[in-house]
Amino acid sequence: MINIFNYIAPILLQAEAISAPGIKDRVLEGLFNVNINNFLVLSALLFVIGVAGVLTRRNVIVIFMSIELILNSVNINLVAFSRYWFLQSEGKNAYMGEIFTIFVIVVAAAEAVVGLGIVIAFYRNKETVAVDEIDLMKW
Amino acid sequence: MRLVGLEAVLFYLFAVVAVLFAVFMITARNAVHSALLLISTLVATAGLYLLVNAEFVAGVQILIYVGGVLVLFIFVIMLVNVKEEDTNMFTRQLIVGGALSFFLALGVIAILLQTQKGNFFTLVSPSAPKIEQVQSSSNISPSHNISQNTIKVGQELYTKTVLPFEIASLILLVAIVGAVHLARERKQEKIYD
Amino acid sequence: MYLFFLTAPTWFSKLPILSDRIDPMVMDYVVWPLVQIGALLFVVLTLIAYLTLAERKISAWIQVRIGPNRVGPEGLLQPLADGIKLLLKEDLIPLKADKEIFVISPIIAMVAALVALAVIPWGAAWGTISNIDIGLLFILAVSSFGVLGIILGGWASNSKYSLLGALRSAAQMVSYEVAMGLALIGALMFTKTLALQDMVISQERLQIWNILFQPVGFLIYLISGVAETNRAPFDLPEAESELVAGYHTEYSGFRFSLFFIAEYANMLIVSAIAVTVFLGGWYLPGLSYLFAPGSTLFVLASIGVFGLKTLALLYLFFWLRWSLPRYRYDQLMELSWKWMIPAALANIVLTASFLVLGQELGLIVSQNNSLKFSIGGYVFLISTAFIITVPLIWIILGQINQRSRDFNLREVQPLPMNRKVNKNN
Amino acid sequence: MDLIWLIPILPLLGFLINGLLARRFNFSEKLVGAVAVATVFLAFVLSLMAFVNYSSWSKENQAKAYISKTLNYTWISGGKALITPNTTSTNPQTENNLAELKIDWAYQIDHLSGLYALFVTFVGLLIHIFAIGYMHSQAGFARFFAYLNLFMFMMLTLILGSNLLMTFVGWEGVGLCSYLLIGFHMTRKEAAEASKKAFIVNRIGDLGFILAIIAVFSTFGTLEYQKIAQLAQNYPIETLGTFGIMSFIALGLFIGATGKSAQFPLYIWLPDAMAGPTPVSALIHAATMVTAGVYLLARMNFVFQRSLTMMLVISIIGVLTAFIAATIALTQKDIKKILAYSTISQLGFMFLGCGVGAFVAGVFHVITHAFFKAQLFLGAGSVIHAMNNEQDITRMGGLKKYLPITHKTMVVSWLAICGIAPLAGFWSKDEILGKTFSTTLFHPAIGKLLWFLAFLTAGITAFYMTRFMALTFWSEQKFLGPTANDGGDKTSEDNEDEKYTNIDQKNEGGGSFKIRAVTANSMNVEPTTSNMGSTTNEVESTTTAVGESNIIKEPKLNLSSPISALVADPKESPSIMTIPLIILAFFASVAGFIGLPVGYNWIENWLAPISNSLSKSHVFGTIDIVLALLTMFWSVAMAYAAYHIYVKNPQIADDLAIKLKPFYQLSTNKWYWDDLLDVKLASLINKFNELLGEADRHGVDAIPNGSALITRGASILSGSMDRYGLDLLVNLTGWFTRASSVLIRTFQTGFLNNYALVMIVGLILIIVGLEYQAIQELYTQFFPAIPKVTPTPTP
Repeated sequence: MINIFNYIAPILLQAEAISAPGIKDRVLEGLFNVNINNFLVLSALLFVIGVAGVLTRRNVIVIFMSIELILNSVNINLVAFSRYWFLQSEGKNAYMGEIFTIFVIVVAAAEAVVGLGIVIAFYRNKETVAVDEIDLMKW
Repeated sequence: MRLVGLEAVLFYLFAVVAVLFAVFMITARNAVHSALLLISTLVATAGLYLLVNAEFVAGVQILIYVGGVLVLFIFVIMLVNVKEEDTNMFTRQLIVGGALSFFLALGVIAILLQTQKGNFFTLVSPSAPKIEQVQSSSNISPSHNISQNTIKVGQELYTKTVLPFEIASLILLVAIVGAVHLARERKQEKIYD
Repeated sequence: MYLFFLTAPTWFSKLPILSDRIDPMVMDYVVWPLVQIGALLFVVLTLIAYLTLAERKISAWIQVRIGPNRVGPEGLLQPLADGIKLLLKEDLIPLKADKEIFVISPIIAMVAALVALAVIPWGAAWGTISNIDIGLLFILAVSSFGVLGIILGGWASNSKYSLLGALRSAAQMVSYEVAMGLALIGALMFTKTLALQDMVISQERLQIWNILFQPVGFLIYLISGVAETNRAPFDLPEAESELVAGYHTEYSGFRFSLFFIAEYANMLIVSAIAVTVFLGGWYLPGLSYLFAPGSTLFVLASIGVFGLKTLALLYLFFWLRWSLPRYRYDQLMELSWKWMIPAALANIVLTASFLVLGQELGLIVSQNNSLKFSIGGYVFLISTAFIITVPLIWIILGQINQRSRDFNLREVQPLPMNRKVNKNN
Repeated sequence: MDLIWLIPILPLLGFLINGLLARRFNFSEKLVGAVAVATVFLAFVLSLMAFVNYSSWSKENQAKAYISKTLNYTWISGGKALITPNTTSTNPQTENNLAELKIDWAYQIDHLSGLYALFVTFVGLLIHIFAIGYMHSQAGFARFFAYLNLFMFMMLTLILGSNLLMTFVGWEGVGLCSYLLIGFHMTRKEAAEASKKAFIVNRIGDLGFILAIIAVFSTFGTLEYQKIAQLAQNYPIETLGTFGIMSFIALGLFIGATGKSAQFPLYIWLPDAMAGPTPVSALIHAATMVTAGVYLLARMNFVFQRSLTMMLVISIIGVLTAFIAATIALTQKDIKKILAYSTISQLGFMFLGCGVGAFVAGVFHVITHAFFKAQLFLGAGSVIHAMNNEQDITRMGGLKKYLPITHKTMVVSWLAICGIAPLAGFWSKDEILGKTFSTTLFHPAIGKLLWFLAFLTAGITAFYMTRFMALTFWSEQKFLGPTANDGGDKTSEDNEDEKYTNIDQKNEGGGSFKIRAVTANSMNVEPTTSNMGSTTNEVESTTTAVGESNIIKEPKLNLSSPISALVADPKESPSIMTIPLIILAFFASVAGFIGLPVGYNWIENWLAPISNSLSKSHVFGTIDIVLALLTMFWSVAMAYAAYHIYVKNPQIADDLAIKLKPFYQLSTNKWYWDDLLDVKLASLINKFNELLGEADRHGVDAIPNGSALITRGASILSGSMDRYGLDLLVNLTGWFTRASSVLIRTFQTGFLNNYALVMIVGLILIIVGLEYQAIQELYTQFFPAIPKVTPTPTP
């Protein structure tokens, strides 16, 4: 494995300065030492943004997009853990996360297709896609 | 798993783009703008996948989401042709929903902070392993040092997870049939039947 | 991250101006790719400019005219004149247009087209910029961005012709992308890799072009490729006689030229992929006898071979455009879903069966993610492809489309009078 | 060789294509035929390849069976089960008498199944080709081929399955296909009934098979053939008269085989099964499916050889079946029924062979029989085809000049089945006879007796087959030839007259005479001919008429359908039908050479690993040659007698029939076995039912009547309680529900986001509940002033 960015990175971040044991530099290095937690936080943020979209938007299509965003945040977790596990277990079962991601993408596509079909069928009848006008199922 | 140097920079770049555009997405007035912003988020995510060596998933992500799902979204938006939502972009539970989302975010991040205590933004101890040294590679022929990610994913996909794979294909088939049935007009049905 | 740029050739890194000042690593991974990219962009953009001229000339010859011959000798400066005209034209944005998207969509289309150029194996060794693990997937993914540019451009113009063109384009491209991807899978079974340079190398190792194993796949790919680039006879998104100019009706000046360049670049990419996957890429039997493999001359010759093959396919594009009438929209959809996709699926199944059968018979050996054929293996695979696969797929298509109204030229049965369509629904 | 799983799967593919797509997409006949034939052809090629590969492989691997690794998965995995093995067995699978119920779906090839698969696919291929011509332009063409392909799949699963349960699946599957194909013309009543009969009779046998499978598992703890073969060696041989577990298993398997292979008590379905189209009869009811019983016997021979009792039973049943069926075949008139009884008889021979321990001879006879009997059936099909679906041989005759190829090829098979020297039937039949004569399993006298009955049967076989050939091909022509084709122009009155005159004539005299009646549309005879065939049978069983006379009482004088007259313009069948005939005839003549008793006996060597036969020590000697010659001369004599009677002097037949009236009637009425089942047994059951009914009406009914009286009284009482007591409760409940719904329904807003909101609230509650301490700690980190509520540390 030849990591070209590892080569360029010291140039970019002025490697000599970092390797000196100053506290400020060590904080900087810690910040630029991305591990699994950073991925988890990113995923959590995207998840919550997606939830907010589902809770607040009126347009059904945008709600669908928010759901896609939620699924995507899950995918980030899966892929990150796949890589994490690859390094922990020396390659054993390391690709299950990525494979599961592919399945999630497939299911998301299927869900979008059916959902949009419903939206079109609904629009044909009521000429709206606003979610608070779709309340025929209430008492 | 450590991303250092330029990889870390790229991680923050992609992460900020993803989060920022996601926020824009749920606040955009126009649905087409939302779709375009979602595409940006998804592409940034694909970049994240590349950073953790999941090339195949990154390719699939772009191919399926951008090439398929989001085109479909835009297609439907154009088809239903909704006018811009001038006043009522949000539902009447905007405040409650926003607050709840905020609490959810707090809760999730609190858990993360607690369970992964000490792993965030900590100082790297001087004894931590240094950045790997790059080895000279000018003599290696190109076909031998490219990533094997696709091959590995393919092998695992078609050996260990054959059954889920088949089930996924079945789900797709069902979705196709369902979508055709849903989106077809009565008139069309009458003509073709 | 794995390495995906190819290293610089020795003659480049030993150039006296560079070798003294720059680290060899930086030379390999920063300077040399930039040089390559610059050269590629220059060549491709020039080529595209002259392709417009070529198209006009070819159309003129096909229609027994002379073609542009006023600007420069034999009209050779015509592209330059066109370019200047487009640059100097007034840049219009319609009042009701969605401004941001209107501006950004030609850029998306153009960038998508140019990014895909990066992974195409233009030649052997240093003739290629990069060779990435997911090469073919990358091309398909990036070209799906091009669709986005067209759709958004059509929508943002806020004109009904543009919107119709965009809608047509969306449906057409999504449909033909499926057929395109499926058509390539048969060839992938032989190359056993997605990396484009490795595909060419595998064909070189087997000393054969994949088209001999995959005649059906090649045909489907070519047809889908023509449709994917919105060229005649599939140019419904920009049909002049129906939609004025389709999705770029409202565009003018430089933005219009971006769309224009994107279209021609897409043609170039489709041709180049067809050449890479089916026609052996830069591999030509006997080339390695003329020049020592790896030498500078060999690389230059390989680039030339690749270019010639690509230009031949581009000529085919022009030829098709000026020979065939445009499809009707429902015919277009039918062609994709009822002809191309079933044929591609059948091709996959048959190819896989024959490969397995060949391995069982001992004619093919699969090891280390590559195939080895005996002489019998070549004969077996080629003969099954032409003798069994082609007729069988023809029969299957015939059966599927037995009731189709348009393609087998049957009498259209009018709907009976008493079956009125209820207009209320 | 790993591709053997494809051998069954390919026909399945053909079945799916033809069965699912053909009608939807209006496949042409050519395409349907091509799909069906191509799949079977590929299966045949694969069988051949596997056979060749296996023969070299087995030499290096101690003749073990080869299980395909490609398609091999655990089909049934049922955990541990308690079994009862004998104490001496050392079964590694069983600890504490527990065996794992694990059954794989795997295909295996060994010497026996390889051979079987080869000839099944080969004969099947030829019959598929023949059927394209035979079924031409009939309704349900695609359905027919789909069924045939399904049958091939099931048969090959039966053969190639690696365990008893897979064989059972194939066993049931071929039964199903047999049912479907017999009832192919399901709009015809007798076809439907025949199919039901076949299915139900087979069920009786299958019950035995199931019991045997259960017994095998509870004894050995496995169903894999290879393991059973090893384990069975540990059991002692159960001598004559004893009946242990081995005998029980053998009995069950044998009952199964009896049903499928149409042996003595259960043979009644096979003649009726001839209602199906002729290629079906050839494929299923002559060549392949009915020999599945023999296959099972040979496959499980290691079990059968442990039980001498059952070996004797098998021998006796086999020879009885052979004899009875042969005698019945003597007097049948339907061309296909003769062949059906002949098949039963030959199957009896095979069982006899297996019964005396000569499993190889049995399998050998299966193969030779498959060729010549398939050929005979297809030839009969060709004749029927040429005669516009006429099946009564007494109305044929003289077909030799019309159907030269059919005739020549059938002569070959005729000689083969009669056991004339160099042809296939001779070698296999005489091997069985010889092995029977010199069997060492039983007392020598038993062997001699069995041999004598079989010897008699061989002669009778020659007689009835010669009669069949004579009446069909060589005797005087009994129908109107192509020159008398102007009958179509006649008026209907004429026709009626002629019809009645004909009937009068017939009623007047026995004896053979020529039918000259012509009806208006006799030229376009619909495929209602087995109508005729069955009516003749009906009449046969009730009439007391004598001789070979064609006394045909048409029950309905329907003007639109022809009654008895026959104008035929027999033409040789198209080459797609004759070529299989020729190929089969070729094999019918040479197939015997794989089992020469002297020199290199290939089949004996090939099957040696499968059956280490008990009578293996028998050496070919002078006595065998004498016996073989004796049998052959006896057959030739009987054949000549038949030729003399039916071709030279036709009236002798009638005289003989009158003189030997009791025997004749016994034969025409099929030894009254059907009648016994149909009439006697059925009426017995009916009487029993009536008896029960009487008892019910007078004795039992008093109880309900009395109780009804009590109930009515009680109901009046309880009704009043109900009305005033219970209703109040019910109303109260309703009122409460209505009241509460007003409150609860306000939650159901019908507003999508609201529901999502509630979901998120739940999610937050879960997070807070689960991670309460974590959040609290975090809180105290940021606001240290507030004291902790629970000081216990987190685990």
